[in-house]
Amino acid sequence: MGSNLPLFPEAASTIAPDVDHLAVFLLAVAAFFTVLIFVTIFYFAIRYRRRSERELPLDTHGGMTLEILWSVIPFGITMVMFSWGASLYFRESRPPDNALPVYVVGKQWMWKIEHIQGQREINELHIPINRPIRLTMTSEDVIHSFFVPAFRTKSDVVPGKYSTEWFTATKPGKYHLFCAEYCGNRHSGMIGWVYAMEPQDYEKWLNSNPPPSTMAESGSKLFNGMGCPACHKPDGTGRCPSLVGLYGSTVHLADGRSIVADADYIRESIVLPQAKIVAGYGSLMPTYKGQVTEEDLVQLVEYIKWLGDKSEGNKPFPGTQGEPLAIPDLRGK
Amino acid sequence: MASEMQLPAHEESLALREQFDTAAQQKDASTLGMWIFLITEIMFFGGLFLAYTVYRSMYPGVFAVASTSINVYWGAANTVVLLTSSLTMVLAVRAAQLGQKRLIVLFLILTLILGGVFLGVKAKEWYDKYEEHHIPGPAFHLEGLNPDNVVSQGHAQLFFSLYFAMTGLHAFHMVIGAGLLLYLIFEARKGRYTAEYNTPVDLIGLYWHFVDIIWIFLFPLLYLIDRHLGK
Amino acid sequence: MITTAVQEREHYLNESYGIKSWLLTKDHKRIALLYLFTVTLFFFLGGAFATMIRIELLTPRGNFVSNDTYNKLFTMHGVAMIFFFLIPSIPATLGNFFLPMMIGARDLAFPRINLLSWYLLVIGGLFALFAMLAGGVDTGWTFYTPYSTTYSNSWVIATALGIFVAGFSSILTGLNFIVTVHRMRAPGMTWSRLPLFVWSNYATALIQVLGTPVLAVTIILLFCERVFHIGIFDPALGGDPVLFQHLFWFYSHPAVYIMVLPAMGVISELVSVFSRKRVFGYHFVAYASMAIAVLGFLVWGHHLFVATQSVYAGLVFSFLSYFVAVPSAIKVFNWTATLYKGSISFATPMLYAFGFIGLFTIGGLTGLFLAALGFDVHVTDTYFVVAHFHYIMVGGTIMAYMGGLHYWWPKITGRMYPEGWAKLSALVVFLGFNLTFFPQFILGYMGMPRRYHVYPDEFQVLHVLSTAGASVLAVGYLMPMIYFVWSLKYGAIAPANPWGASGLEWKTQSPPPLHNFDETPVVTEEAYDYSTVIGEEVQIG
Amino acid sequence: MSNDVHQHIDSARTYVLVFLALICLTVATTAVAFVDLGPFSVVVALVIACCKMLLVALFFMHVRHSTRLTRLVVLGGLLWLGILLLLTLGDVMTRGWVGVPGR
Repeated sequence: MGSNLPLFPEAASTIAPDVDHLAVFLLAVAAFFTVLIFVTIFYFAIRYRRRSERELPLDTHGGMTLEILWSVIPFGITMVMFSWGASLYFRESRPPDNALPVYVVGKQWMWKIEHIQGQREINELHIPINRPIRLTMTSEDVIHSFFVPAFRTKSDVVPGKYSTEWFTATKPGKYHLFCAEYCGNRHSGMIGWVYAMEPQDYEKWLNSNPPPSTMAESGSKLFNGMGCPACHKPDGTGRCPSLVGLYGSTVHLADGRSIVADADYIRESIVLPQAKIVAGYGSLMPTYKGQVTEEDLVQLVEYIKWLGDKSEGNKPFPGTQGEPLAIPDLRGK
Repeated sequence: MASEMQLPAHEESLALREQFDTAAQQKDASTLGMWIFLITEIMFFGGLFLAYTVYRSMYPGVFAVASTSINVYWGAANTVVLLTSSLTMVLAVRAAQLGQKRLIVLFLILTLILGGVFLGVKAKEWYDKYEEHHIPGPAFHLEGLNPDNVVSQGHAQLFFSLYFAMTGLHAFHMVIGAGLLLYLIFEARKGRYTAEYNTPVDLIGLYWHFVDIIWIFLFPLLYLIDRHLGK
Repeated sequence: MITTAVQEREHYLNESYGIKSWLLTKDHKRIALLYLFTVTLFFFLGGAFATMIRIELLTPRGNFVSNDTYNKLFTMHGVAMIFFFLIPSIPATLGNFFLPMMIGARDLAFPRINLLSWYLLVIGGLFALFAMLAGGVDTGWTFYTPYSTTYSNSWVIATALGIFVAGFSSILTGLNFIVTVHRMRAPGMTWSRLPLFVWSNYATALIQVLGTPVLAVTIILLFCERVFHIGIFDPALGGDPVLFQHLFWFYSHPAVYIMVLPAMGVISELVSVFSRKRVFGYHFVAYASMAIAVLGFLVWGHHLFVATQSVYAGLVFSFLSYFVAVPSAIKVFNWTATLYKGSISFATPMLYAFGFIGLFTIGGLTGLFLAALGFDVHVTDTYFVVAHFHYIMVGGTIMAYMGGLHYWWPKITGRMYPEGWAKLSALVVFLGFNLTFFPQFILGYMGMPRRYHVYPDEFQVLHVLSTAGASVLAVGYLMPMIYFVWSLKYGAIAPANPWGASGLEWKTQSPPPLHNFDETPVVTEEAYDYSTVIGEEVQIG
Repeated sequence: MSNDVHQHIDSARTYVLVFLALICLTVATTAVAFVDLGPFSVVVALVIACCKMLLVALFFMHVRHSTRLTRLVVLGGLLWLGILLLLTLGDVMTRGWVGVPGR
């Protein structure tokens, strides 16, 4: 029976046991109060059942003490739930700095995934265990949601912007990947598998699927092919700001605001360049909307991210042999 | 209560509906009902004000440019027209409270005319927008303030979508108001409203002033904010 | 002897005859019956969609209907049930009928507007029905953009217009109730003497008036975007799909309280009458209704925890969501405490009330699960959520609606329903409900996403249980339909006050006369004072 | 029976004075719009609009003479508009504060 009727999902990420602990706490509180109410009602209903049609009970007046007690105690318990849930949520929201980036593009009705080493997959995601994975996700059409029950995490994938999800798998295995936000006809077909693998198996998998080029490399080809360097000169002498050292830095805008140059900002600056103009520059960049796909865009983002690191000296593209797969610390800057 | 209503059958008792005990109760109920209706209107326009605020905070530069492309003088003139119509409306209410039957009709007609002028100016402004290709859609195009200033057409369309949604729904409320005024004028000419019974004039007055208040906010938000950038 | 007396008397049903006397009626009681008829139609329509959904989900493969049809089924199930059944259900039928009577009024403040709101519901319903018959709509009842504006190839506009028009019906009902409670109370009917059903309908009316207009304007924007492609929520033009979700849930979360607050009001009546005691902590229960109405507007963002809303906004919305737990807990505890040393009858309405308290407790407590941010990330958009809101809406609202219908049936129709059958159906509904929806909590935690047409094999056993439960539930709902109709002709003639209840609505004949009371009642006692109704006083304890 | 116990009739002069104030404010807000006050442009425009709203509501709509209930209704409506704006902007303004796209 056990295999036919599983009642509890596998827990295969670092956060999963913590979500389960919270679930057990919530369940315990709920069970306590449910039993309390059910038993009390049963007891009162039997004990005080009507014995004669004309009986009239004496009034029992409401008591202030009771009312305060059963307001304050439940409220206290809910505040425990709130704090516990909130701290977990903060962990789920902030990927560790050393997380391995993976890019996800959702479209009706498939998941397109690209690793920074350049491997592409559809409806499958191969990852090493014990290594934080950071997904940067967007959608080509409608809202989707990237949901891996065994990892206890999900995030909507929204067109027009990037969303982020991270997890560290703890057990090798094959886990369900679901689209959790209704996205049309074959919503229930927008499913796949996450393969969590031992590091050496993962390495083997990477090597058995050698890509033509890494993401940053592909991005650099796109960058040059579209003529971007004509204006965005690396030394800053061009008509447009230099992109070297841009990623993760603070950008001062013409309208007085300051923002951190993250993936979202870079994406927006390519498709809707006039949204945020850098102080000191005109708004002369034309939009590249329609000329680049979401998959091109993530490659460009990955390239510009690499440019962000380049100030520290010429480094090979990440994902090429022997290079650590790390992204710069956004929050530190 | 009900027995006190055995007064000579004048219009007041004729207008008393059977679910009420007294005319005062009926008037109170109607007034409260109207105010609650106006609250729903606040929330109705509230959704649009929210969308405006969110997008303006996201794209302040484009909104300033787009806002500058609207003719502020027509907007200001129209504000004056609408405020004047509020004055004539409140004078109509006053005339009704005093039972000055001829003045009610006069002020109501003035209000209606001013409302018509407002809508006419509004139509002219929309037509200008049409000529300038500022109607959201495939033909949309908004020029920058100078050659160096390329405007994000998508964001500019957002502004004009909201502009037309907000002024359009406001104008729709004006049209409804004009219809209600016509009804009032028709009834007032028959001498229906007296010092004792004038609730409809009062309530439609409230509605008219409310529509005025909406415009009082639309005017600065759509026409004025960041106007200085366009100098 | 009673029989002849009742038959000779004129009441609101025999006061005039003919289609016109119904379609042009301004009597709140007749309008309530028009509503009853309309929402019952939509309930069975929504139920039919639910049946097809459950049949499809018997097997993991999509072999009963196509994916396209399945998507339309769950969308139309949601639209029919929420906008055309649950929201109007208790306020527009039981509320319409009894709110004026309970405060000693001859009618609502604006009877013509009351009739207009019924017509608006019918017109809105016809739009929605047209959309369903013409080919259906497949966006989910939530109409998320950009799917609804750009990608869906179904009857979005007609359905949205239907909801828009029905929304005005809801606004006008709310407006009417607020003014009625403020201005139409009988002499002596002070605020602290109002029956709790009136309090909760008043609180509901506030939500209807303050929330529904935002839905209306959202639908207008959706309409413009879909028809003219002007891009208010279109990400391609810089629009924000999440803004749509804010606007939608600003109404649709409080809408849950539009559904459940009147149900709580019914339960307060039932618990009091059938234990012959004043509701324990009357003032707390009354203020709890108001608190829920207000707090309900501060929590909508908990539907957006994974929707790329800011983490800080998520934090605030989660925190505020827990505040709603307090007034809800106050109500449950006070109902339970009312039973203490009462004289508890097991009449059918009371069985439904017990069912409500139990199921609402489970629904409410699982709501606490969902408000916990870290937990919600895992279960949102899964069957856990589906189970949770069905516990609230079906286990809560429909249980109370059924309880209220049984309780007031003698007053509405002048006939008693068959008690034995009614008890049986209450039991069947309770069991069927739990069998249908409890497995869905487990399904959800295991990761079964909602709105899935085909699903992995390991979820099948729980789905089969759920479908089995649904067929039991269907029987439970069909039984009252049959015996209620049967009772209209064959039911025992109802006395004016069959339950020994104390409300003003029981102090007039069954069915009530056209203007409810022969003369305007003057109220001199607190609500739920049974000493004048039941002569003898016996202390029990 | 007097049904108009709380009906105050303002003088036509009051109405005309209020009207003139409204016109002055309209002229003022239009003129100020051409002056660069930085972020205060918005503040000034909205403050003037609120003043105009108050004038219309208090005098033309007779809130000045109305019952407490009516005032409560008006305040409630504005409060609810505030809730809608405040909580939604609370999300929009704080997006990206943790430095992670989509959070």
